[in-house]
Amino acid sequence: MENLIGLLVVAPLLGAAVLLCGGRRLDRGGPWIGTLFAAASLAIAAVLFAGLLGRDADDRTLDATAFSWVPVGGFRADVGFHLDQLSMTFVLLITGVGTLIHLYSVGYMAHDERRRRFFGYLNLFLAAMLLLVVADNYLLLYVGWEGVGLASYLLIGFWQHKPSAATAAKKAFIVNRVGDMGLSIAIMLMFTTFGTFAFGPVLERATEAGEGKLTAVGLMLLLAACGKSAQVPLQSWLGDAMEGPTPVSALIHAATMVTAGVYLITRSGAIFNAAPDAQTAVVTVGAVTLLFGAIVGCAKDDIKKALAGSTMSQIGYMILAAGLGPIGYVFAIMHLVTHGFFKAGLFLGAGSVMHGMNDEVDMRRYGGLRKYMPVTFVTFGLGYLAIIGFPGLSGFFSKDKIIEAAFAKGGTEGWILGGAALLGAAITAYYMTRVMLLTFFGEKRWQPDERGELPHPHESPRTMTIPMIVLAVGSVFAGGLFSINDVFLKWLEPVTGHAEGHSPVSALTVTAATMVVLVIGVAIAWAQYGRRPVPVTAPRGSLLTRAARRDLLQDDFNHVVLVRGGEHLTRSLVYVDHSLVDGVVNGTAASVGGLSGRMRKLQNGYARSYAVSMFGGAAVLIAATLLMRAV
Amino acid sequence: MNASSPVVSSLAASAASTTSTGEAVQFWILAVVAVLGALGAVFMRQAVHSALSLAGTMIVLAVFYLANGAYFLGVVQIVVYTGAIMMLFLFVVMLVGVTAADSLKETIKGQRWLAALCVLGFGTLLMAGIANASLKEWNGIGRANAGGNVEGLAALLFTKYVFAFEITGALLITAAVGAMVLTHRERTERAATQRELAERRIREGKQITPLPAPGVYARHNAVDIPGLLPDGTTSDLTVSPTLRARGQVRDVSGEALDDLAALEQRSGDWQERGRSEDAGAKGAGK
Amino acid sequence: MNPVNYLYLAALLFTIGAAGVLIRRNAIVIFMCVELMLNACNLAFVTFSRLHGNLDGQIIAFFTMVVAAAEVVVGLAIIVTIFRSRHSASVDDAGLLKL
Amino acid sequence: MSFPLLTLTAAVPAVGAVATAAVPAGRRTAAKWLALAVSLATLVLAAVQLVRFDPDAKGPFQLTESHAWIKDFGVRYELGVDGIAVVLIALAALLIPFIMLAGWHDADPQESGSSRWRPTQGFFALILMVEAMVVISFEATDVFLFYIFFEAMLIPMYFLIGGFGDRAGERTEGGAAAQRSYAAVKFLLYNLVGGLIMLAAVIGLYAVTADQLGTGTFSLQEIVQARAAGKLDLATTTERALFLGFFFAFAVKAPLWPLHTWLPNAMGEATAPVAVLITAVVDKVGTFAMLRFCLQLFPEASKWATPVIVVLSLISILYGALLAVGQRDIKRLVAYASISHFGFIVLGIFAMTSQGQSGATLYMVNHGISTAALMLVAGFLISRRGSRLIADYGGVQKVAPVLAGTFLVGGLATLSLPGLAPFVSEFLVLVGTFSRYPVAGAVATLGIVLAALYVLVLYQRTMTGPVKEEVRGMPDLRARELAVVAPLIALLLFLGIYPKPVTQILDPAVRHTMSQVHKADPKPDVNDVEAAK
Repeated sequence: MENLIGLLVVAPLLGAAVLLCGGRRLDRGGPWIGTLFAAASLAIAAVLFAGLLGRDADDRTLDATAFSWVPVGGFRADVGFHLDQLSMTFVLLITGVGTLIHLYSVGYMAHDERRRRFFGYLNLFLAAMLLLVVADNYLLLYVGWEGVGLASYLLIGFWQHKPSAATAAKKAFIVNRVGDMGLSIAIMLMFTTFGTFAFGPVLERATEAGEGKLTAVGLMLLLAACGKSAQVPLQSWLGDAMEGPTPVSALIHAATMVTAGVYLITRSGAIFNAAPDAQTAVVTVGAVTLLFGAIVGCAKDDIKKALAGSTMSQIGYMILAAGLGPIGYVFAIMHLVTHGFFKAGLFLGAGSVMHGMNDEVDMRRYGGLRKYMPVTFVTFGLGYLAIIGFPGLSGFFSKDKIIEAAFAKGGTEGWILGGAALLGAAITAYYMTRVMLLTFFGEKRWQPDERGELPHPHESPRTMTIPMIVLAVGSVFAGGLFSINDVFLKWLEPVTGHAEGHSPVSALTVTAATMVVLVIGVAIAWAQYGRRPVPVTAPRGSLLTRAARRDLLQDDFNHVVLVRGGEHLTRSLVYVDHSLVDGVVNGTAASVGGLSGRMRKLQNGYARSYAVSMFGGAAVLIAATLLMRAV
Repeated sequence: MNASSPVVSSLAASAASTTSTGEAVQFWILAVVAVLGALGAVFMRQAVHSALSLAGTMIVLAVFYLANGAYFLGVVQIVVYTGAIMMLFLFVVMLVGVTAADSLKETIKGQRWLAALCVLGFGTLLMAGIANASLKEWNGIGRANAGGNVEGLAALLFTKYVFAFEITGALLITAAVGAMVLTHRERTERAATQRELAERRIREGKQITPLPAPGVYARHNAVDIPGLLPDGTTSDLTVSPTLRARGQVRDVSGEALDDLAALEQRSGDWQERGRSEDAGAKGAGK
Repeated sequence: MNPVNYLYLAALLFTIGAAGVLIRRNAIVIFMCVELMLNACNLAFVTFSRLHGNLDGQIIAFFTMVVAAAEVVVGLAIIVTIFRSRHSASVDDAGLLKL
Repeated sequence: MSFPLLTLTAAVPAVGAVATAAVPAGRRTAAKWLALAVSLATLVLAAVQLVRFDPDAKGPFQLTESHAWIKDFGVRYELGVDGIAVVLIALAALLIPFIMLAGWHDADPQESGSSRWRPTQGFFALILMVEAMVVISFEATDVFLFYIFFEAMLIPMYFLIGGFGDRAGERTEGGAAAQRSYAAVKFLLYNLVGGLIMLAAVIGLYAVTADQLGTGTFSLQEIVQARAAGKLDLATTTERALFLGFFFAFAVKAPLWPLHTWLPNAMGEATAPVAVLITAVVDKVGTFAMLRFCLQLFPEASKWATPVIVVLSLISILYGALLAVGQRDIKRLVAYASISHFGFIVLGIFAMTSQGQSGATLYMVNHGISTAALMLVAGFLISRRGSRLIADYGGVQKVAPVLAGTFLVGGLATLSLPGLAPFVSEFLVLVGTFSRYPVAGAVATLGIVLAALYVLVLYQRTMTGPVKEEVRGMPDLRARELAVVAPLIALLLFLGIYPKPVTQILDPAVRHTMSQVHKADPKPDVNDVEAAK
């Protein structure tokens, strides 16, 4: 049973190896091979899940140590796996959605001559992501952490001939590296504090360490989470990451990888519980981001970027929940799972739309597509309802719980967080409705593409629609199923622990409030985009709108401060190295040369002047001897 | 060397730390000569003169050797140095002739000053060294020379210094051979034939005919006397450039002209007398 | 008179000779000055032998003469050769050993 | 001391070098194959060493050989390997064949004419010569013996840099030849100065031993034992002075900021294989010597100097990385990256923790492999386009995917991506440093961000984007080139996933060094965690 965990990771890794080293002969079969390996890992996951369900609630954990990785004096890092309910949840999500998106990609990438490599990268990503969630120590988790970063780099930049894609990929990786720095420092702190960084000892004995250290660790972990989960202030890469193929955006930048941060924080719950200050930081980041993302999402006309903004904001919810501590962990994960469904669905829908519209991404050039691609419309619509939290659909349950928990934090803090969450819900409703209206309703605003031909949208092939349907189903029912007598809660509780917060406002009130803001949001959106026709070119818009279009200027800030500043720094350093550090050396050389040049004049080739110097020397010698005798 | 010479009489007292007055006098006189000779050797403009004054110094030194009881060396000094080496010098001077090198004008910047500085410093230091060497006690050469100076030297030379002696022999032979090798020049290219020389002369066109000979009429045929041109002035072509450079050309054009005038004068007189005689002879005949 | 004066004289002559070496340019004259220095040394040697009362000093002086003779022979030969090739006996002109 | 295995390992390439140089002008290819065969034989010998070496054996050195050499000065021909040495020898012996294969055509005379001057033979002979000297300086346990080869190495390196420059250099201003000779002379003088200062220290050491032990000695073990027995106690100032003398030379070789400026010139002007030889093989002697000589001979002084050295290496890390970002020339970029990495190595050595030193030693190996991979691929790229300027490339990925792929892997190794070998060592260094100097550790961590920056910027500018005209029709990796790169990459992957074979050899040696320095790892705040597990 335990060995299967290793296999879980190895299967897609094998696929990646086969596809990447396989050479041209695999070009045709590549997609299906990749999908096969993904499916294999899904099957293994299912078996493991069954195995876990077979046991009783409190020992649903599997531990396996493959081999000792870095055995060095006083430093043990093993390649070991730890599978419990939390990681199992993730494994299922990753393999499930992953497999679906492999399937989708078969259709989506059908016409790309490098699709073999694409699937290789996808498999690589699966392997890394699975490693991330089943690792039993932070260092191994770090490996997966960077691995998914690599995969995302490769996949964002998959269409490398587009400079924008290449730049986006680089940006994503580097911003993530900043986060990784946090993670590695956190690991070092753990090592110096606990002498190890395996989950078991660290988390069990977290309380024994000083709170100061724990706070430091917590903040570093938060930094890591910010990087990977695109939270303020490291969120800037996610928008650009949409340069990648849509399946990638769906899998990596919506469903799985970006949620790694939530996993990290939930996994390290023990540390955060013991470090309130760190928790405060976490909830702050979460609250800020969920608003930030939502606002950005309102302004974007690029459908994928709008969805990216929404992803940010939704993950903001999760982080917020995770920051709330035991009252929030479960709901964070729950929202994570449901979000995985509907956001992946939405992205696949978007991909399908683009597929039909000659890769047009500007929503202002869509309109009235519901007739032309019904399946996409329905699945997308269900996803939409789910995300805005329409009663009865997944989003409703998970998000509602989070908002409650936010209020339940208690005190002014609780009110602020709850308010933020509510506001976020309203904005979510607004921008999602906007997306919906712009894309599927209203009159056609199609424009000829650069090849000058009007798009004639059509429904996508079966391989693409099936995953969309499955995901739609998930996004409709998942939340409901999870909430039936708190099955999900009971399932996770042994790992994350759970505490009922005492909310100042009753759950019912919260739900009602949520409904109200939801209606408001939808109504505004309808007023703006549903009733009157939409201009094809975006109006200049208010100051806020323009700022939001530019990611609230945060990107510009980065550019001016970090990029420009960095360029100046390096340029000046190059100068310093060349003229100062090297200048000293060359200066010495030059001075020696000059000196010898002057000395050379003494060697004038006249025997007599040599004789003079010899004679002088003789005189000096005599003087010396005399002095010696004198003293 | 007879015992009555001041040199030998000085030797009697040579065990003391002072010399006889005779030697003192001799020293002070000859020392001045020696220094003068040395200075001359350094500062005379012409190599020949330097050589001669140097020879003088060497002779003085020979005397000093004798005075110090080094009879053998004294003689050798005169025979070898003054006799052989200095003559060799003079010979080479003649061979090499004179060049601009003889001018005492300094060409290297600062050389003189540096030289003066070094020399003065060196000299004073040397003197100072000798001065504080406190050489009060003199054994005198008398005892060493008891068995005769030459015999004593010979004894040392063929016992203690025999190896050095042999080596100097080798050195001398090597020197002789070396000198021969150095001065011997072998032809690298074929000697130019008469014809080629003639042709070259014509081609250069500077001096086609052979150089005119020196000397004037039948009176002067020495090489240092330039020949005269028809107008009576001298021609430089006729004397060797070396002599010209040395300024040893004897210009006799002046006296030659005077002689000519005198000659004409005398012949004129002679003709006068002859005319009157035959006039008288004509008158007596009636 | 103290025979040490011979030494003073020797020193003086040596210095004069050295001066000659330094300031004259005619190789032959320089050579003569070298000879002068050698002679000065000889005088010193002879005086020393008188001072010590043994003949070693004279022997050394003798050897000096021999070596000097050899040196003169070779040296003059060199001068002649150089003169042949350079038509000058100035040491300054003989700055290079090659032509 | 039965069979002189160590001597043989050094002798084979030396003899091979002579033989290669003696191959007649016409038979270029023969010379190449001969040299390659010799290097492979050396590799076999190195492997035998690895096998014969017993990690758990008592005593610092194994396979020792010892003969009197210069009796009057107590100089002995003393060889012996510890875990670190044996691994580094294996690394050198492993890289040389790849370097030769990569430089297979670098030294072919441009104009085909049977000149009496035989560049090809010379090139390969010199490489073998360097190998021999590197090997023996890894083996030497006699300070003087070490010094001799440490210095002698410069001679063949000088000719390799100055004689066989990068033909792509023609496009750089000032003419390739001038640039090259400048680089070569700079390399020589820099290292010579360092070496001479070290020589003074060596002599000083001899004087001290002669003064206190009666008979002077250069033998590392004798000195260490004498110090342990208290027979030899250096005055604090003396020890520090000697330490500085040694360290300076090694810091130049390493190279450590601010003594680094020779490296970019040398690596920029030399051919890629020679650049790899410099940074991956020769420079390792410097860091290795810090461990073997500075720490073991002068433990107290080392501890005294640690703060300064830690700061210097931090500067090296960040400075090198930032300059790498600012470079316009691919090879210079890699050179500055190497400076940054050497900063990590020195940091690990002087963090004085077992993790740090294990990391540093492991880093030496991994950096050798990763730089070799990156630099050699870069060399292939440059030889295709005939330019070293990043700006002259673009979209290579489209025309030569395999080349681009291998280049990317090399780059990822350079930015120490987990799963590839350098990550393990880099993380060990960081942890080791952090546990003693948290601030330094945190600052050093910035290096990994900058590394990502320069590697990815390089990759983006050269490999991605629209295909440049000059790049169009660029051939992909040929079989020979793939044969060079593929094994290196495989090794990177293997050591990244399973470094144990190396670490278990290194570990005892590191422990021994630590005990020499009398340093213990700092204890974690929450103790007996291991017990609790």
